[in-house]
Amino acid sequence: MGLIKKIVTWGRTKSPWVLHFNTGACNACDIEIIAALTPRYDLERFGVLLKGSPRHADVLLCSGPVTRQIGDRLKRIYDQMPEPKFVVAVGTCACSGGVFKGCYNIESGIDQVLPVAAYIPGCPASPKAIIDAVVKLLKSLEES
Amino acid sequence: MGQAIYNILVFPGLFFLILFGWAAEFIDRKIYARGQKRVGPPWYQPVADFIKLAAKEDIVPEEASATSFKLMPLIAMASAVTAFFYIPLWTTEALFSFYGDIIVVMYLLTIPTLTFFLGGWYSRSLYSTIGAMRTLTQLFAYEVPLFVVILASALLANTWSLSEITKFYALHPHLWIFNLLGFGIGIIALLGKLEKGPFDIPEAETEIVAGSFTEYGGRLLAFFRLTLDIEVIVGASLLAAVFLPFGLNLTPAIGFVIYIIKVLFIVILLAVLRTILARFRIDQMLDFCWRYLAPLAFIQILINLLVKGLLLR
Amino acid sequence: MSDIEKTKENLIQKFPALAEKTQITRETRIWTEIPFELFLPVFNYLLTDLHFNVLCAITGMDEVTQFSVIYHLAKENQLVVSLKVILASKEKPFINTITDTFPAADIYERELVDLLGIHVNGLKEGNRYPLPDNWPQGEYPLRKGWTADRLKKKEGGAPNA
Amino acid sequence: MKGPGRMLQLILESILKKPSTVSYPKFKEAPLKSLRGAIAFIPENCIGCKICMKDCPAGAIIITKIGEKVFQAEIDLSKCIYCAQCVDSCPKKALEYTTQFELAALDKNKLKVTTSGKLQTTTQNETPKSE
Amino acid sequence: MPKKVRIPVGPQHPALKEPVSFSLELSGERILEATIRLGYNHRGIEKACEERSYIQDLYLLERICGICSHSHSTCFVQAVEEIAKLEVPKRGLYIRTLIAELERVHSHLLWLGVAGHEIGFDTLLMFTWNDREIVMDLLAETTGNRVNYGINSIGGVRRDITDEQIKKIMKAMDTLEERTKYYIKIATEETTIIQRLSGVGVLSHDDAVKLGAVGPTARASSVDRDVRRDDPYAAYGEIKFKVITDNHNDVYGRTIVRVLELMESYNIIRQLLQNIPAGPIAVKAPRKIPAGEALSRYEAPRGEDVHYVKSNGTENPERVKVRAPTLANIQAVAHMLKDRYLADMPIIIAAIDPCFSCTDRAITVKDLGQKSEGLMQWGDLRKYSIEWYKGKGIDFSNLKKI
Ligand code: SF4
Ligand code: SF4
Ligand code: SF4
Ligand code: SF4
Ligand code: SF4
Ligand code: SF4
Ligand code: SF4
Ligand code: SF4
Repeated sequence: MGLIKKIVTWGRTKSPWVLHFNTGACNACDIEIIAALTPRYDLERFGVLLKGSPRHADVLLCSGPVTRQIGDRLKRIYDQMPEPKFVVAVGTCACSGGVFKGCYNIESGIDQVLPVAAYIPGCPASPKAIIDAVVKLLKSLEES
Repeated sequence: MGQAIYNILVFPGLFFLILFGWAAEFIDRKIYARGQKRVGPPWYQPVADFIKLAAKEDIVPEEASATSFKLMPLIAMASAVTAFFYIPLWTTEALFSFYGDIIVVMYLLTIPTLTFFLGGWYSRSLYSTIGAMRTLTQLFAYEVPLFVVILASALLANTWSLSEITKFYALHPHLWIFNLLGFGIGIIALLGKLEKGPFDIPEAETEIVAGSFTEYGGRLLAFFRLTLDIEVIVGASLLAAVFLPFGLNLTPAIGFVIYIIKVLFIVILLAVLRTILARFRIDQMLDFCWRYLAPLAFIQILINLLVKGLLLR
Repeated sequence: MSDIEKTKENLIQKFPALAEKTQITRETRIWTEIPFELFLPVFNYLLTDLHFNVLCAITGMDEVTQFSVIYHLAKENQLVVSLKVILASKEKPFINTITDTFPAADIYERELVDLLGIHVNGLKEGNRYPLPDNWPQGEYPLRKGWTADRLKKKEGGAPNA
Repeated sequence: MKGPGRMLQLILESILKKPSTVSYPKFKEAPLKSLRGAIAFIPENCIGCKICMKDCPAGAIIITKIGEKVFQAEIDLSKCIYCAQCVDSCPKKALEYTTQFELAALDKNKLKVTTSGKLQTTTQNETPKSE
Repeated sequence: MPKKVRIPVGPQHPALKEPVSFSLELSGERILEATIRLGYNHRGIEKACEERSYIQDLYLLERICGICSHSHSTCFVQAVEEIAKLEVPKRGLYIRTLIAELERVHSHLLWLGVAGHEIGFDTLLMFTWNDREIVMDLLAETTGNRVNYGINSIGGVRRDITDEQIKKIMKAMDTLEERTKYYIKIATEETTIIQRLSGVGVLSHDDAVKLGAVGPTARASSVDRDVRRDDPYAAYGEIKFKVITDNHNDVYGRTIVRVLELMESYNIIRQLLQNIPAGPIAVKAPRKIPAGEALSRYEAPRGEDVHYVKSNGTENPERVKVRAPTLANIQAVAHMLKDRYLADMPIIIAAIDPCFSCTDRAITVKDLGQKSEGLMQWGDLRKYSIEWYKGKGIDFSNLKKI
C-alpha cells in the first residue's frame, strides 16, 4: 500500500497540469504566467502543462482580485476540477486584492472564495517567482 | 498457449506497446520543445502523467450517458492494440495474419477515431460536440488518401495481407522506392489521424478547449492519452511495414533495432512537422485533402500499376 | 491666426452665448461649456461645419449641484474640443443618445447609465455595462458621496448573491 | 518565395543548439540590482512621520510606535505591490528595497513581516517553509 | 437559413487571456452573430481614484492593465502635469518616451506570439516570446520591474538611465532588428500562416472610421492616425518616424502593421538614445494639485488611450476618466466576427490585441439587425448538426445507436 501511495504521490508531483484563470487581473500577472511557459523559463521542465479544460487540470492558477462578476464562475470552474486540486494565487491582487483593495467591485483575494494552497506575492509575480512557488508547492506535496 | 498470452500481453504486445508509446510521446514532446528552444519535459513525463491521471477522481458529466462515456476509452485502446498484432514488425511475419488483414487493420485503426467522436458526442458539452464533429469531418478527409496509398503498395505486391506485402518487398528489395510519394501522403494522413498539429483541429485548444476530450478527466483521459500514444506506434509501424520494408530478413536483434529506428524516424518526422506548421482550418483541411492528397494518392496507384506492368514482367 | 483660434472664433460667432465659457488651454485643446438646450446645435455645428468627427470619449460627472457630461471630440486627430454639457435636472438627469452619428458612443453612454444613473434617451436595449447583472437598483457608484459600504449594507454582506 | 515550412531551418538548428532556458531554480544568478523586491525597514532611522503609510497605494505598511522614539513597521507582503513609493517618500531613508523576490508562501500569515527597533531585527530573507 | 446554435465563449476560455464572454450564434462552423458581454474585469478604478491621492492613483492607474501599463500612467501624469503647469525636464521626457517605445516593442512581440498561438502555431509564440525576454530584461534593468514599471512620477521620472544601459539598449536593438526582419520574412512567406490570416477579420476603411477603431487595427484599414505624430507628447515632437499603414484590411494587414511598427520603434529608440540631453529627470510636484482639468492622449501599442483628469485643489482628484484603446476597438470585433468560421474567432479577437481589464464593460453589438431565434435545446442541436453534416455528404445518424 505504501509503495502505491508513494508512486501516486510521485506522479502527482511530477505532472502538475495547470489551468489559468484571470479573475480580474490587470494582465501583467497573466502574461508573466505565459512567460513562465516560454523558452526562457519553460515550466514544462517540471511537467507543467497549460490546459484549457478544468477537467484536465490539477492546479488552478488565479490572477486578480476576483471581481464580483467572476466570483461564482470561479467557484464553478473549481467544482469541475477533479480531486485532488490546488489553487494558487498569483500576484498581490490574488493574495489580498493589492492596489484594488477597497474598490467597490472586487473581493479581496482568492481566499475569500476558494481555499488557496500557495500565495505568490509580486506585482506582477515574475516568472521566476512563479517557478519558485511551483517548486515549493510540489515539495510540500511530496512531504505530506 | 502460454507463448501466445506472453506475446499478446508482454512482448511484442501490450506491455511493449505501452512502453514504446510513452517513449515516443517523450521524444515527440522533447523534439517539439527543443525546436522551440526549450528544455522540454524530463524522460519520465509520460509515465508521471499517466500515473497522476489514473489516480485522479473520475467525473462523468451529469448530462452524459455514463456507460458509453466510460466505455469509449477502453474500446479505443482495445482496437488499437488488436490492430498492432496484424502488423509485421521486424520479421516478415506478424503475430497473426490472414489473407485480407490489411482491411481489418485499416478498420481497427478507424475505431479509435470513432470513439473520440462518440466520446465527445456523449459528453454532451458544446466544445466536445464541435470537437466530435470535427473529428468525424477530418476522418473523412484523410482516410481516403491513407487507404489509397496503402492499397497502392498492396497492389504492387499483389496481396491483401500485410505479412505478404513485407515478404514481397523482402524479395524485391528496391521496389519500395517507388512508394516514396505514398509514404509522404501516409505521413500527412497519419498526422490527421493522430490529430497532431497542423491537423489538431478537433482539439484546437484556442477554439474549442480540448475538443472531444474536454469533459474527460482522470482515469478515462489517461486511457485516451495512452490510446493516442499506442496509435502513434501502431500507425508508424504500419507505415514502416508498408513503405519502408527493408532490413527484415536479418537476425531478430538487428531487425528489432532497425524496426525501432524506423518507427522513431517517423515519430521524429511527425514532431518536426507539427513544430513548423500552423494549424489548418477545418475547411482548409478538407480542401487540402481532397484537392491535393487524394489525387496524389491516385497518382501513386498509377505509378504502381505502371511499375507492375513494366518491371515485373 | 492659428487653427485653434479660428475654431474658437467660429464657435463664438455662431453661438455668442459661449464667448465667456470658451477657453484655449494649450495649442490643441479647447474647452467650452453649454447648457443642455444648446447641445444639439453646437454638437452638429462642430461635427458638420468644423469637422470634429472623431469621438475620443464621453465623461460623465457628478458636480454635487449638477450633473455634467463632457464630449471629447477631435478633428483629424489634432484639435480636441471638450464640450461640457450641463444637464437640466439634478434629480432626473437625462441626455439624448448620439449613437446614430457615433455607433461607438454606445459603450460610453451605457457607462453613464450604470455608473452615474443618467438616463440616455434613445439608447437601444442591451446588456448592462460595466456593472454586473446582479447589481442592486439605484446604486450609482460614481456619484459623489457614494461608498462601497452602502452596497455591503444593502446586500447584507453577501458579495456574490 | 512563399511556401509552407519556412521555419524548418531555424527549428532544426535550435534542436541541435543549446536551449535558451535558464536552469532556475537549480542555479540562481544574482538578481539585477535595480529590481524592486521586498521592502526592508531600518528602525534606527525612522522618526514615525508615517508619510510612507499615507503614500502607499496598497496600504501594505503600518508604522506603530512601540516606545520612546522606537518604531515598528509591519509590511504585509501579500498586499505590497513593490512599487517602492514608500522608499521615495520616506524623508529619513528608513526604508529601502531589496532584490528579494522569492516570496511565495503556502501560509498567508507568514507573509506579514514585522520589523522593530531596539528589541531585535527580523528581516525576511528566509522565505517561510511549508507547513 | 436553418436554426442557429448559440455557443458561449468565455469568460474562461483558452482563447482569451482575460475574462470576457462572447455569445456566438453559429450555423455549423460559421458565426452568424456575436454578442459581447464585458465587465468581468470591472474593478471600479475610476471611483477608487477619487478616493485616493495623486501619488496612489499613479500606481493604481498603472495597473488598469499590465501590458501597456506605461501608457496609462504616462497619460495620467501628462494630464496632471498640464493642470499643475509643471515643466518636465527634457531628460525626463526622453526617458519616458524610451520606456514607452520599449513597451511597444514588448507588446507587439507579445501580440505576434499570441497570434501564432491562436492559429495553432506555438512555435512562433515560443520564438517571439524568447526574443521578448530581451526587452523585458532591458525594462527590468532600467525601471526595476518587468511589468508595471513604476517609472513615472508626477513631474518626471523616478530613475535615471546610465550610459552603460544606453549601450546595452543600443546593442539589444540591433539583435531585435535582425530577429524582426526574420519575422517579417516568415510572416510574408509561410503559407500556413498567410492562409489563416488573410481575408480574416475584414474591416473596411469606412467601417473602421465609423466604428471608431484605433491603433494598428485602424491603421491596417488605411486609417492614417497616430497620436504620436498628430498630437505630439513627451519627446515625440523631436523624433522622426513613419506612421505605418496598410490596406489589407484584415488580420494579415494588422500583422504587417505591427511588425513594421516594431522596426520604426527600434528607429525611435536609437534616435532617443543618441539625442538624450543631460540634466535633471524630474521636478518636484506639489501634493495638492490646483483646480483645473485636462485631457491627455497617448498612442498606446493598441491605439489611442485617453485620460481626463479634473482636480479641485486637494490631494485627491475630483474625477478621472479613462478611455482605453480596447474599448474603442471592441465594437469593431463584433463586426469582424460576423460571417466568419468559428476557427477564426480567436485570431480575430486576438488581432485587436484585446485587453479587457480596463474595458470591462458589457456591450451588446447587434449590427445584424435581426433577432436571434432563441437558444436551442440539446436534442435540437444534435439533430441540427447531423443535418448540417449530412449536407456536407457525411451521414452519421446511424452511429448514434452504438
Ligand atoms: S498583482 Fe499587480 S500585476 Fe498582478 S494582476 Fe494584480 S495589479 Fe496586476
Ligand atoms: S514630514 Fe515634516 S511635517 Fe510631516 S511629520 Fe515629518 S517633520 Fe512633520
Ligand atoms: S513598496 Fe509600495 S506597496 Fe509596498 S509598502 Fe512601499 S509603497 Fe506600499
Ligand atoms: S516615512 Fe520613513 S521615517 Fe516616516 S514613518 Fe515611514 S519609514 Fe518612518
Ligand atoms: S496564451 Fe493561449 S493558452 Fe494561454 S491563456 Fe492565452 S489563449 Fe489560452
Ligand atoms: S470601467 Fe475600467 S476604467 Fe472605468 S472604473 Fe471600471 S475598471 Fe476603471
Ligand atoms: S491596450 Fe491593453 S495593453 Fe494597452 S494599456 Fe490597455 S489594457 Fe494595457
Ligand atoms: S483595454 Fe487595453 S489598455 Fe485597457 S486595460 Fe485592457 S489591455 Fe489595458
